[in-house]
Amino acid sequence: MTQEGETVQTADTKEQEDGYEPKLVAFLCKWCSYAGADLAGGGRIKYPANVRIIRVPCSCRIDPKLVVKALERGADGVLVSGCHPGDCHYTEGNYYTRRRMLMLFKLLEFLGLDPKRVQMSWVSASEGPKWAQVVEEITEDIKSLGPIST
Amino acid sequence: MTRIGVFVCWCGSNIASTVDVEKVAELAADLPGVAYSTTYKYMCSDPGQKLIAEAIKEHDLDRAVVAACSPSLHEPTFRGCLENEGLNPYMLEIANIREQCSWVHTDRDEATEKALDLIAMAVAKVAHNAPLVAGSIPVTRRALIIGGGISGIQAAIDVGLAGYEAVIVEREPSIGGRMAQFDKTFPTLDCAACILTPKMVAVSRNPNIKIYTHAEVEEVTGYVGNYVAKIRLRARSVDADKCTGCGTCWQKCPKRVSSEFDQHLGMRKAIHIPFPQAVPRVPVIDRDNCLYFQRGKCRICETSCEVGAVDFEQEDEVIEEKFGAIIVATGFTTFDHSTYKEYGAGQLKDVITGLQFERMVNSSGPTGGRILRPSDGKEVNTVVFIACVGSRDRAKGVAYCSRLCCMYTAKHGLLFKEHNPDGQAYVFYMDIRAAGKNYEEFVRRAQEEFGVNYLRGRVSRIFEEDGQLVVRGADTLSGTQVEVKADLVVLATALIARDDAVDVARMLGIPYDENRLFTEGHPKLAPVETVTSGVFLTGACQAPKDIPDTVATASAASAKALALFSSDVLTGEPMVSCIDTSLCSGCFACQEVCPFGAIEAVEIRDAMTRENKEVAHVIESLCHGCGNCTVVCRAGAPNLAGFSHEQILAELLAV
Amino acid sequence: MKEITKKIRKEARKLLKDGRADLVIGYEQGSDEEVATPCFITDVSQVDRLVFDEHCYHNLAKYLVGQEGYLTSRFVAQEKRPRVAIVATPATMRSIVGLIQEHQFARDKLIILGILDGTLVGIEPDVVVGQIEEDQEKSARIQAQVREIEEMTASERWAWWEEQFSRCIRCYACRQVCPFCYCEQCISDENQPQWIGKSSSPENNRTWNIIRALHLVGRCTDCGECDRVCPVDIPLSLLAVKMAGEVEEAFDYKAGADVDAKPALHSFRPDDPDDFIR
Amino acid sequence: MEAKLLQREKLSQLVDALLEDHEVVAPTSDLAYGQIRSGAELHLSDNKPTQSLKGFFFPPREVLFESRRTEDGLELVPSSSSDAPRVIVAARPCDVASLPVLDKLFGWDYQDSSYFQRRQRTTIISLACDPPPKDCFCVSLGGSPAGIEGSDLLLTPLRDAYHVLIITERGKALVEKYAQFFEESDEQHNQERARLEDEWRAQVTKEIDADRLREALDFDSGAWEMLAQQCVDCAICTFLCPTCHCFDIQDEGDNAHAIRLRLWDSCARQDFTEMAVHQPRPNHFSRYRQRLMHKFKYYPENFGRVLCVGCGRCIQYCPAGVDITKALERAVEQR
Amino acid sequence: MDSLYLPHCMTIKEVIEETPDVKTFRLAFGDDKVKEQFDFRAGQFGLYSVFGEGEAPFCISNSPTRKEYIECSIKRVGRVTNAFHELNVGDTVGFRGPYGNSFPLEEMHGKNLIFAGGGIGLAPLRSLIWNCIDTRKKFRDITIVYGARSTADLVYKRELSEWVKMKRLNTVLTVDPGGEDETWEGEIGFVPTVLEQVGPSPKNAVVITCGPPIMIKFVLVSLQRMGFTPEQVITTLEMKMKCGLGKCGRCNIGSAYVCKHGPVFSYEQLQKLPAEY
Repeated sequence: MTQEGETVQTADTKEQEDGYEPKLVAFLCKWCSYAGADLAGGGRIKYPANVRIIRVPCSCRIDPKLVVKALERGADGVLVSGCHPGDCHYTEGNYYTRRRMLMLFKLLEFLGLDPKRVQMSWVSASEGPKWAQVVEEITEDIKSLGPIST
Repeated sequence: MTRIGVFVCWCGSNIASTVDVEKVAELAADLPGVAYSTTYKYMCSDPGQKLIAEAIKEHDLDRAVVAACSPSLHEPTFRGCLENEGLNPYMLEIANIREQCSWVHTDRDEATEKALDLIAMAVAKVAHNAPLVAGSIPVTRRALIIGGGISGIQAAIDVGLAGYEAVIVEREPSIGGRMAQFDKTFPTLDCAACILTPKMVAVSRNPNIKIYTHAEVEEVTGYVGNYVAKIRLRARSVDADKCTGCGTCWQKCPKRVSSEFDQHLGMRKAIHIPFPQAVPRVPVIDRDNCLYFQRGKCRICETSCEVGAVDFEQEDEVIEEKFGAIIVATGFTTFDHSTYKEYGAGQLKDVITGLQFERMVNSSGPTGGRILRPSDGKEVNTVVFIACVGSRDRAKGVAYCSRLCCMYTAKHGLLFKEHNPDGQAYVFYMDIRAAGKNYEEFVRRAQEEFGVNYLRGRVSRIFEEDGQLVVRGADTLSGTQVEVKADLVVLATALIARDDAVDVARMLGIPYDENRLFTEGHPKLAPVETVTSGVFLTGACQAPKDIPDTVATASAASAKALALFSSDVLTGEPMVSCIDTSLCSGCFACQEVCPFGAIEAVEIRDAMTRENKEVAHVIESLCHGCGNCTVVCRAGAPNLAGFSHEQILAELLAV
Repeated sequence: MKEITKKIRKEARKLLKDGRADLVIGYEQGSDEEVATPCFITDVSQVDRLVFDEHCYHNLAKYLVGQEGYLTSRFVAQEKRPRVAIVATPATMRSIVGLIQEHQFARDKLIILGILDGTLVGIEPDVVVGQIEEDQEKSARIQAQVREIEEMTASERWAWWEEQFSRCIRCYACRQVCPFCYCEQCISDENQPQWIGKSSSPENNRTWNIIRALHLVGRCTDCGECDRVCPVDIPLSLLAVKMAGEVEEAFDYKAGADVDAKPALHSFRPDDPDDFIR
Repeated sequence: MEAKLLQREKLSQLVDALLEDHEVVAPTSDLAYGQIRSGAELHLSDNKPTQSLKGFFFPPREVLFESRRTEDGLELVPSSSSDAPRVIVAARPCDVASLPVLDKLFGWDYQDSSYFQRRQRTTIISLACDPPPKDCFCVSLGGSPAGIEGSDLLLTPLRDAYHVLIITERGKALVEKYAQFFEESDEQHNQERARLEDEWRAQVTKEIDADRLREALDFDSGAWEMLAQQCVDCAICTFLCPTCHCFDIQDEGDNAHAIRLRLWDSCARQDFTEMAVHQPRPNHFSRYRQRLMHKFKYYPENFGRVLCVGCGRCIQYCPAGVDITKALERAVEQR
Repeated sequence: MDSLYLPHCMTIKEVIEETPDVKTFRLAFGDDKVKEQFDFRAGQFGLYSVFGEGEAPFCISNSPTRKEYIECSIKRVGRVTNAFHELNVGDTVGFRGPYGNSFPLEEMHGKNLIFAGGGIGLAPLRSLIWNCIDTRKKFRDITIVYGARSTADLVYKRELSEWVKMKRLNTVLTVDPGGEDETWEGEIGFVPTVLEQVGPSPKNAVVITCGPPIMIKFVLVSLQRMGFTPEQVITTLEMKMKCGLGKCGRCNIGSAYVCKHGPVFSYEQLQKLPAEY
């Protein structure tokens, strides 16, 4: 169907030059992963500046819709992070997250999104180095993929 | 009309050396809704806070973003700062530009850009913040204590002494629990009855404490501060008001029954009190064994009772009482060693459990304190104690260490040697775990002073030979196979959850682990709480505990309950979920996933269709604010204050 | 099929006569022999309108729920709600299972005149009115297509789906025919906050279709109605079948198979798959 | 009326020629019309495209303007739509007949300039329905499988060639400009065309008595609730209908940059008339009633025309198998 | 395109908090030429935009005799109205209009006017009331009965006290029972009741009423009791309008488009339309 009157639509979003810096959105539960990220900071562990953290009470507050929305609004990658199984401050929130995210990831993969773009991690409050490493690796993953073609 | 103030902290050079704070503040001023933006060296310092306070007044700010260190550090500080200026403390968001920006990045441009992004996100979010006020709920200042062992007794005493009502519900005819079965207690060796009986008397005399024995909690509804318990008072067949506890009835009763209290080493009557110091001293007719109830004839107790207290017609009574807090003190049971074929699968008469040994060694026990072989009543000269039966055994028992077997085994060895200094006591053990005040010393004393033989190794087999037990095992220290001819073998069976622990957990809405032990609120920081507010754990129902730990947790749990009772209303968590009933289709997915049972069904009248519908409703006082309900609901009917759909989405869209 | 029609009429007549049902939801012939249409019989004299043939594929469970549904347990004013009997194909029954699981109504509020085809339905019909053949050819075809897509490269898949979604005109017919889309207000109609842009732009269409599929994970019983009605032929069954497979593989759960089970995403097991997590 | 002949194989050549200085729209699949880039893309099939032609005049998503925050306030940039000449080839007569019906609405009082700009720039070459699909009822509404209303040229497939009926001046100009493709028609061909049309008309058996409906449709009839039972508010009928024109106006973006859109909407939707505090059509049957009464009573009262051309899509694609002709009959019988 | 849908940019000059959920916005034209050409009649409405959020229809609540600005009073109920409430003086919004018919002012000349308003329903009446005040000689007695749930919910409080003081205006204010505060000097009671107490004669009179549906319903009952006929009663409707141009298809009541044939209807006209509003 024609899409007339669309002469004012947005510009081409592809920016495949060398200096490509992906945008990574991360949703972190405040008890474990966010505290882990704080610990990485306390330890002055360096990691790429591409990540933007959104703090939520529990990983179970991370609506899969938010991940979808992040991608729609131009995030190149999304990370969901919570407490290790059994460590949830609310005892079982992260178990639900795990089910939801697995399904979301499977669906997105089926729709053609590279699985590296949406990832999940368990990072405890004591795993500062792990947090830094996760961000490091995912940023690299996404850099190697380039922007999502739309 | 949002008027947001943005306050960018230098944190000395911690932030300012990596982030161009001035530039960030300047650009932040152009963000939508921002009315004022500034920087300061140390925003958390007194002058920094003053600066915020003045800016709020001067620029008529209605909310603030502080770009500084992690919210886990100074969120309360800045909230207080807002509150002092008459703003709601929740009209604040923190942009974490230190831990998650300046400290982890090196490139100044990148870090500056990111800091601005983080502030933009916080600004977008704070624009959707709403003032939050914690709700308040009335509190019934009464504690329900399930279980009348030492744990429940101690908790009741603490609550009662503080001037609040406590109700103990005990399944057995008497309170006292496991401790009443013990002979002496480690490491001091004072007699259990001597220290327990005064406690039992103390609870029975305290006017604030009500005791229901031979009773069970059947159902619990409600929530913190407002629980309603249905308690079944099982028929005793004896009118407690009339009974004087004289003892004639149980002396006269012709029917002898194996005694549960004595671990089936002795007998009791059909009408009985479980042990002489029982509280209340009111007997119970065991209807399954009573001649009258079974065959319709006898009634000797009735005729012998001078006060006419025996009442065969008595029926169970179910009462309903209100409570503000529930203390779970249901205790433990011991591991059934019949799964251990190598130990005779429970068939060898002279292989007994530690608890049976306690009864045997007790001077008011079935043997009058003499240590005799159950098979033939002969004096025991050689006894073998085996530690870790069921404990630390993933295959046949439980994975955990029961924690007190080492101690009571040492005690048993010592008591045996005390009774029979010429006898031989052997202990087969895996490790000695004696972490407690004077515990290690106690074990040493058993070994060194009393000459109990400790053999490090597992027993591979126990068998009968010539009317005597032979215990075959390894001594791993000497590396030899040993065989000990023993008159008696005592197994240190594991402490495990009671058979009906899961039913109790479900009734109370508390989680339990793979061993059916109740799960504490937090393994470190909330050891006597549960995820259900107002339900507390004490004693061995949570994990095996010795008496001092049990008493300590009992006092801890009662302190938690008392804290609840310290005011007649409770202040709830302000960041709780709330369900927009106009969006609710009543699928109750939220209820299914709520870890705290904080969602109930309510009936409302739909204004549009004029019909009633059942929708979900959050019990604020139970909600911990995890947000699970907000995600499981497809229509987005539940929303979480402080982390609302609007707030998180705004934050995301600002990235 | 003739036999089934007869049996349905017989049962419907009995139910209405005995006053055990006020309403029988079934099928009747539409404007010609090639068309069947849902019908609502309240009067014994109308019972002979009921038919059953190969055109009766509509999932009638839709008529039980939602704003205008004839049956929801949340309507406590029962005297206003009719007692309903429903002619249910296996697909309809599986949806009914899900709806009972999701507390939309209680099993005893509904009389099911069931037609079975040997597939698992997770509920006992009150009366079995007939047996039909399972359409194995159709499910095999969809399975094959799912595999075909799985074998594409990620970017091929992306392009393929973009092409499919680009046709979406956002008529929401997929939602309207789905028995599980009984929300008081669909998230796509929500504008505070607005999760899904209303216009049919590529991003909005993608987001809508993803969120729709997500909301059905572990619930969709693959009746295929969304796929059937889509006027622009978006192969929605592929998403349904794919995700049902994933749910079964990961959580050992099959929607519509067990009325007592908790829906897959309303529950968890500590030993759920974990290897996809860092 | 003047007539020509176009050899069958020349149609695609004509399209190729038209493409040199026109946009060309034609059926591209059974699903829809679309812009084509060569005559070979022309998809001629017995099946009427699922989607009607209306989107080419009244797009499903139309940017009205863009708003941008600037240094000194706010800037509104009206969107511009193309005025390049466009030819629609092989349009179904019913789809084309819907345009004069829509002209009334888009032209009363306030002229909808973007709609008329598109009307203005478009020449329409219809193709008669051979044979008419089974759900059509155009004849009873004054149309025909070979109807000419709204068309500039009408192609009728004869055995050996397309008969080309020149309906308007604009059509004539096109034929003259591309004269090399056309041949003169003769009486025999003209008669053949007329005979075929009669044959096809006879095949259209479904019907609607519009005059009776206008009188007899009753808002307060008790029949609506029963009639609406099968309907699941799917809105397919309104989206596929060539005459349904209800729309929504929505913003996308944020206060820094946004576009205002006109989007297709449907009276079948619960939220169509829902206001924060009031819903004049709170129930399902009231929406169903609105659709039918709008088409056959309200629109005729305002514009003297039925809001329906009898294309039959709403019957063919109704998920519940509802036949609007039957439903209307029952609406007036059972009131 | 010379879009029908393209609004004029307006600058917010003043924001008045009328009640906890109603604000009045005074909007000035950004373009002087537009301002000069702009004209409207009392009762007409416009579509007001917050860019990025959408547009919504509201009546123009100031009088055509004072058309320096456009004023609209907006109750916070949905996305667009919420967005309006977030705006500050100096912000830019959009306006297109005026649309719809208007109060039959000429027909009212020489008549007794009775205004019965409730809550935010005073907004369209206010335009006409000021219009009448400014051309007072053309009308005979003017009675205003206005009420709200509580004193806090009364809109245009400043003007209400002005009207009360005006000698050639009979203004009666009321609040629902329980809605009064210590300082309240007006009536206590529902608008229909108070209207009957005031008891204006139906002779040579026109009633203009607007308010919540329930109030209108009972005002009509009262008026009937007082001897008014349906053609003497005029009201203005608030249907869900979107385009304002008679095209988008959502505001019709039967074959009447509220945005074109209305929003002002006499009760006599309404009686002939299907009861779907």
